[in-house]
Amino acid sequence: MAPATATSTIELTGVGRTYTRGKKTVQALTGVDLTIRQGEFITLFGPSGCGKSTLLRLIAGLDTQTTGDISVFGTTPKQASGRKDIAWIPQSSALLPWLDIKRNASLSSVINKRADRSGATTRKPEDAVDILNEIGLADFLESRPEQLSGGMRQRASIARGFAQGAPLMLMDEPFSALDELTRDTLRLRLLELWDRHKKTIVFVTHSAQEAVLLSDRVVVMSPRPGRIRQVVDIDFPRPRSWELVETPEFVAKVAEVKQILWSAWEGDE
Amino acid sequence: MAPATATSTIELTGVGRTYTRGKKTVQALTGVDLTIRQGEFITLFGPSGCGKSTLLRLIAGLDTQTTGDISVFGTTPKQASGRKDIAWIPQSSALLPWLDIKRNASLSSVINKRADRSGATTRKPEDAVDILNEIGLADFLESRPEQLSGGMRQRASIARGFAQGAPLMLMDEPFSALDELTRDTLRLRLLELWDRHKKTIVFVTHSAQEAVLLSDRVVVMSPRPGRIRQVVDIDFPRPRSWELVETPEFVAKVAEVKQILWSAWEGDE
Amino acid sequence: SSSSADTPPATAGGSDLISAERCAENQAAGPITFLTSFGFVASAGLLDVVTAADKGFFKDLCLDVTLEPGSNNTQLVSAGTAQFAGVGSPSDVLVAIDNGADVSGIATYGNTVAITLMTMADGDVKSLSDLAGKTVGYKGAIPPQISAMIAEEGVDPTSINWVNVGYDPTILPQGQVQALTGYKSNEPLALKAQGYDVKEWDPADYGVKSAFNTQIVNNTFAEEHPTAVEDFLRASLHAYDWINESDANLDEALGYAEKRSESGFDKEASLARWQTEVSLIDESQPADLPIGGENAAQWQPEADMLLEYGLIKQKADVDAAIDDSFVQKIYDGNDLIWPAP
Amino acid sequence: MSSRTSGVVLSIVAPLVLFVLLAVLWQWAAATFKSVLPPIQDIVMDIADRPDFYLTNLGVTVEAALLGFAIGVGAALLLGAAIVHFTFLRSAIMPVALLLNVTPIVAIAPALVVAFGFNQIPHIIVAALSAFFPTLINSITGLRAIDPQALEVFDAMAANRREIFFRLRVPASLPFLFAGARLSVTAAMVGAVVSEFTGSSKGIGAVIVMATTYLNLPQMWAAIFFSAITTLILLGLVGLAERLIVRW
Amino acid sequence: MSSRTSGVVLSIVAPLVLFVLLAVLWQWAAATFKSVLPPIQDIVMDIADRPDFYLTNLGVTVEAALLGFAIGVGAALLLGAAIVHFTFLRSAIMPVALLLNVTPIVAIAPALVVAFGFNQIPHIIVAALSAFFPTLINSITGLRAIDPQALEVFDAMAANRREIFFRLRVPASLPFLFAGARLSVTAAMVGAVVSEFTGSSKGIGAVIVMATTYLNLPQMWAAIFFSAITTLILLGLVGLAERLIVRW
Ligand SMILES: Nc1ncnc2c1ncn2[C@@H]1O[C@H](COP(=O)(O)OP(=O)(O)OP(=O)(O)O)[C@@H](O)[C@H]1O
Ligand SMILES: Nc1ncnc2c1ncn2[C@@H]1O[C@H](COP(=O)(O)OP(=O)(O)OP(=O)(O)O)[C@@H](O)[C@H]1O
Ligand SMILES: Cc1ncc(C[n+]2csc(CCO)c2C)c(N)n1
Ligand SMILES: [Mg+2]
Ligand SMILES: [Mg+2]
Repeated sequence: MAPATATSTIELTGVGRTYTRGKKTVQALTGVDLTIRQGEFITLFGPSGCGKSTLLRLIAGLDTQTTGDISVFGTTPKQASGRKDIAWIPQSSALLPWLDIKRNASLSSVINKRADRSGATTRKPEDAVDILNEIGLADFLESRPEQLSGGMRQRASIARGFAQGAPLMLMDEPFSALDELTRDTLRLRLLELWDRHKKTIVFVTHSAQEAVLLSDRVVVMSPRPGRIRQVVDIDFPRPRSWELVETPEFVAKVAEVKQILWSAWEGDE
Repeated sequence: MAPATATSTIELTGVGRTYTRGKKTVQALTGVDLTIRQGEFITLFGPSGCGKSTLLRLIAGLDTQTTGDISVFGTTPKQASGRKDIAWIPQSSALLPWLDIKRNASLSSVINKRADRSGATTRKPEDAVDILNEIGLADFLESRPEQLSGGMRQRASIARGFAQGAPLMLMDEPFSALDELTRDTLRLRLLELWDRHKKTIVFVTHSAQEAVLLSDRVVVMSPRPGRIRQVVDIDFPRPRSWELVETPEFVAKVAEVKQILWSAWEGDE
Repeated sequence: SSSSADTPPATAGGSDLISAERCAENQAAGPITFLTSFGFVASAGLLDVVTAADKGFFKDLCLDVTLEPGSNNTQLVSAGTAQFAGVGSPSDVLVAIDNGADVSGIATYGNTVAITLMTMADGDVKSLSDLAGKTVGYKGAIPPQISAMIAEEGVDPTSINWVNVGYDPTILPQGQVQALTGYKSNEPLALKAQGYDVKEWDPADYGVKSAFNTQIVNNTFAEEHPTAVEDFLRASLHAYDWINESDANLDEALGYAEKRSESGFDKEASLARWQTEVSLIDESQPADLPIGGENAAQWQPEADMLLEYGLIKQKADVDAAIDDSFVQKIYDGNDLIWPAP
Repeated sequence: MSSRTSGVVLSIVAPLVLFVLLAVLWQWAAATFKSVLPPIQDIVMDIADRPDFYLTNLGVTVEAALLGFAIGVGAALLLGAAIVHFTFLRSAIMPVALLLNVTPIVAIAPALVVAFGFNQIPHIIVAALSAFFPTLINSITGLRAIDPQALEVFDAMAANRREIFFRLRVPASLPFLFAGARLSVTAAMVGAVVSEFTGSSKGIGAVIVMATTYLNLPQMWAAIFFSAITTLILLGLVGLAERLIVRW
Repeated sequence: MSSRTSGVVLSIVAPLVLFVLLAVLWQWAAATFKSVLPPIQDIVMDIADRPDFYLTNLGVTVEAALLGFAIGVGAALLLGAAIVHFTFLRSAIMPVALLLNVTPIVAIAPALVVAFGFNQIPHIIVAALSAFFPTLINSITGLRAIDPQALEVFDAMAANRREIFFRLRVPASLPFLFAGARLSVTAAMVGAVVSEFTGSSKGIGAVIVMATTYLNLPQMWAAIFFSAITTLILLGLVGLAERLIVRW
């Protein structure tokens, strides 16, 4: 599972992104310096419009920075995605309604097959069915997405990401469309999967609690222009469970992370 | 502001609702006994499908129970809604896109005017502009909904509910479509408004934290068939603030409420 | 419009050309619509009606006549939407009556076949028997006169690829059809004018008997307003005579048609057309019939032909289809009675 | 900025290039196959020669089309509103409306002339029948396309049917109604032109028939051109009205 | 259960009642106004008398309509796919397509006969031109109606254009394509019938012309009836295909 490339980290130096629409320019992101370690669970946390999605899209190669450099495993993001080294898990499950859950989860096996055949890949696709089993969808392999609840669809979407076998997983608020109870279970499920499959995960969230619960480090961002405010280390032992949430240490950490945010940002939403 | 009717409470006795679709029947709600006191902030909490929305719709007169009785201020829900004594605040803001924020918030002033003219009402419509000011939308009176962020739209929707001047406000997950940070601010805003306007509020949520933060009592429900599991009193002093959330007592209360839920319910989402 | 030099000026509510009593009867008929069968072309039974209208002959006889370009003429007249119409030949009347139309033929101009079959002089068709398997164009419906001619030559009409064509005859020289039906007075002249050498196959040469350009009337209207029918024919046949009086008159008449056509009217072609039809009429006119006159003998050959080719379901009652009483009343022998009584 | 400019240039240049190509093709066909297409300059000259002739006849057609449009759309709106309120009407009306939609209305135009005579009525009826169906479908869709949560808000205030209809359904349906109006105005124009093929001596349809009668190809294509351009203008007007009214 | 049953009864009874009412009106008109409408029994008897005559001609029309449908829809799909990939094509093609849509295609049918001769080609072309536009619009809309988040998933896997097209755009567009096909099949049938008014002696359109010439009203209405019913059947087939293919 260890990547075969020279460097297993993601390096961002002086990254900025400016959008131009007509005569208006929006500085979505500015001066981002960040090194993401292999196997790390790192969370981007901040209010709406602080550039979390923009940053994630730059790392995925879905967009290109206007300033600075990004290196993903020693290459540009686009090259990394050409090797299928990056799995993208969006906010909505974005499953294909015409495919059953099994085919949805194994989507990466039919896309960009050249990357599978080239020996130089750092990636080994995993069996989608195994992951669906692990995530509790064993009984729904033949179901279509519309027959599943929102939480089950989101699991299938996560399974699709894991099945790609990419060393880097990018998740843009994967739980924000779910109700809080479903979210609680999925958070722990995700931690289990991550623990077992040893991926690097960059995770975007609006929820301080979620960020603290899941991450090794929380990147607190602030808007106008979007930038990194502070990176907070989260040292709670793993595996983590619901008991942790009720500890005063956890509550204090969540408060600390929120405090950074509030102090940085004077808007009221 | 005190209602002029004989009783200011909402009484539910043995309330049930069964849906029939073809040959399948779903018992959405069964044996609900509950008395809601005047001026109380009560929350319906439980997993998806436990009948929270069904119960709220029955109280609003939007639907009719198949068994049991519901009395809203001494009359049937439909009569109460005929007096415009019930304000309904839905999950999405459900603003009318063709009206500006001011007109949206004062919608109740142009609907069912007969209720306004009949003297027997317990209700006194409030000035929509005042409430929009209170909720921080003073600068957006002429804006159309599409020009506002999700959080601002939800505030306008809440303002519309308060402007109706109804003694009873029903809110079905009004914050669940918002991101967590926006949610945090709106929760406190809502408590301020409630404190000032002395409404009875029945509030539906998936979030134990939200339930505990806002309510005088939390009604924990469980599904299949939907019923009340336990009613938990929340005695934290008011006004409540973010400091409360970090106290061990609060964290324990949230855990207690969640515990009732988990013990009642064996599904995994 | 003013009356022509040879008729006294009209007076209000009538004229010296008609008795006050008859004028009142005609006026009682109300507004009258006449349908042309093909735009405002210079055809017998049409240009004369246009002239009668535009020179005020109808008005002189206290008739309020409007002309409309027709389409489904027998239907429109049968329904009473229009009172009069021109149709191509007695066949059209007989078929319509067979299908329940409430119309009668009241005047027929030509006593021979007006329809012809054209091929290219230098084409493959050297005899009618060469037509088997060829594509032949017609308009609306295959003329029974052509079917009869071909059958006379021993060709099975069903062996021909018949196609319903538009109004453009150049499809013949362009080769889309190997033969084309048309009116002797129109398409052959048009093609020759464009320099094409076409050969005509005249059904009359093969013993086919027919007639052409018949005016029809709505039966109910005719019953209720017989004088209006008489005077409609009187005015148009008077115009027919007037047109043929001089080249100047013909030119004036063509001017009326051109004006009604608004555009595209080819005066030269129209002149040739009129002259062709008039000579066809003159050549074929039986001595005992005035212009427009009708009788069963004139219609019978067509009735037989229609039955033979299955275009009508039962034997036609020609006497019932014709109402020659109106023509008879307006003629004294072969002389048109003008002005009206 | 430069990509926007090039976008604008492209959206003007690209169709122009295609139109020029088509024009060249047309001229080649006109020169090669006689009687198929007239040379473009003949059409232009004919229009330049007698603009009044075309504009007068166009006026007749547009009048019939717009009256028919108003009647057809009006009937569709009324029926749409009725269907949304009374379900049985939907079951009753939709099969008939569907049957009407699959009938070649052009073929019944002559029968309408027989029934209503030589005046504008049959042409207005054809235009109305043509305009009816698209607006009916769109008005039903539109009047139902309301946010169910907004409907709950109205219901909780005990809004009556009238209030729900005028304050919720009608505004919500406007984008759909304009989509329907666009289809209907095209159908009404084409319907009016085609119905004038019989039973009329005025109007663009009659001009086309006259042109066929006398083999006047420039006249025929000039008339088709006027009809198409007018429909485009009417479409533009509908779009303008939409932009003025549907501002959300 | 009882409300469901009464719903079914209603959806059958309601249109029946309306059809019976319309039939009574028709019969009254047929009896009162001569030569406007034929009595229904005459139409039925004519069909019963010679079903082969109608079915043979119907076959000719349906063949032209379906061929035209296939060509028009095929061209629309190709252009739609091209437009989705190359923006400049959209600017080039849409104005021309729009112009085509507002042209009374029926009016150019005779010119097509002159150009292509007396065979099925001109009728197929008219059917194809009629079928083209609705599918073009719907295919463009459909091929663009993809979940942007799904597209990101594909892009993150470095899917190429072909993969995005066939595995994402095409399936996502199917519901739109079927909506377009429904409009196109109706347009193709009406186009085929109307184009057969000239240049053909076979087909439903020719049967209608023949009927007008001879004032054979039962034949005319029988032909219109066959054309309408066939279109309904084709619509049903499209619906069936959709239900078989679009199962999500
Ligand atoms: N394609 C774009 N064009 C123009 N501006 C954009 C674009 N994408 C993002 N922006 C702007 O960039 C800024 C950051 O947007 P981004 O979506 O990255 O924020 P975010 O942190 O993901 O917010 P959210 O929590 O709402 O998802 C915002 O001001 C946004 O309006
Ligand atoms: N109109 C309806 N017809 C049939 N079944 C219904 C209907 N409305 C609700 N149900 C069923 O009743 C049960 C309770 O639904 P309800 O919407 O009240 O749950 P809920 O607690 O609001 O869930 P959620 O948290 O997802 O909003 C569910 O099983 C649901 O499927
Ligand atoms: C191309 C052409 N088509 C039809 C007619 C027939 N026609 C023209 S005028 C008229 C009315 C006579 O009363 C009739 C029947 C024709 N002559 N030439
Ligand atoms: Mg984002
Ligand atoms: Mg609910």
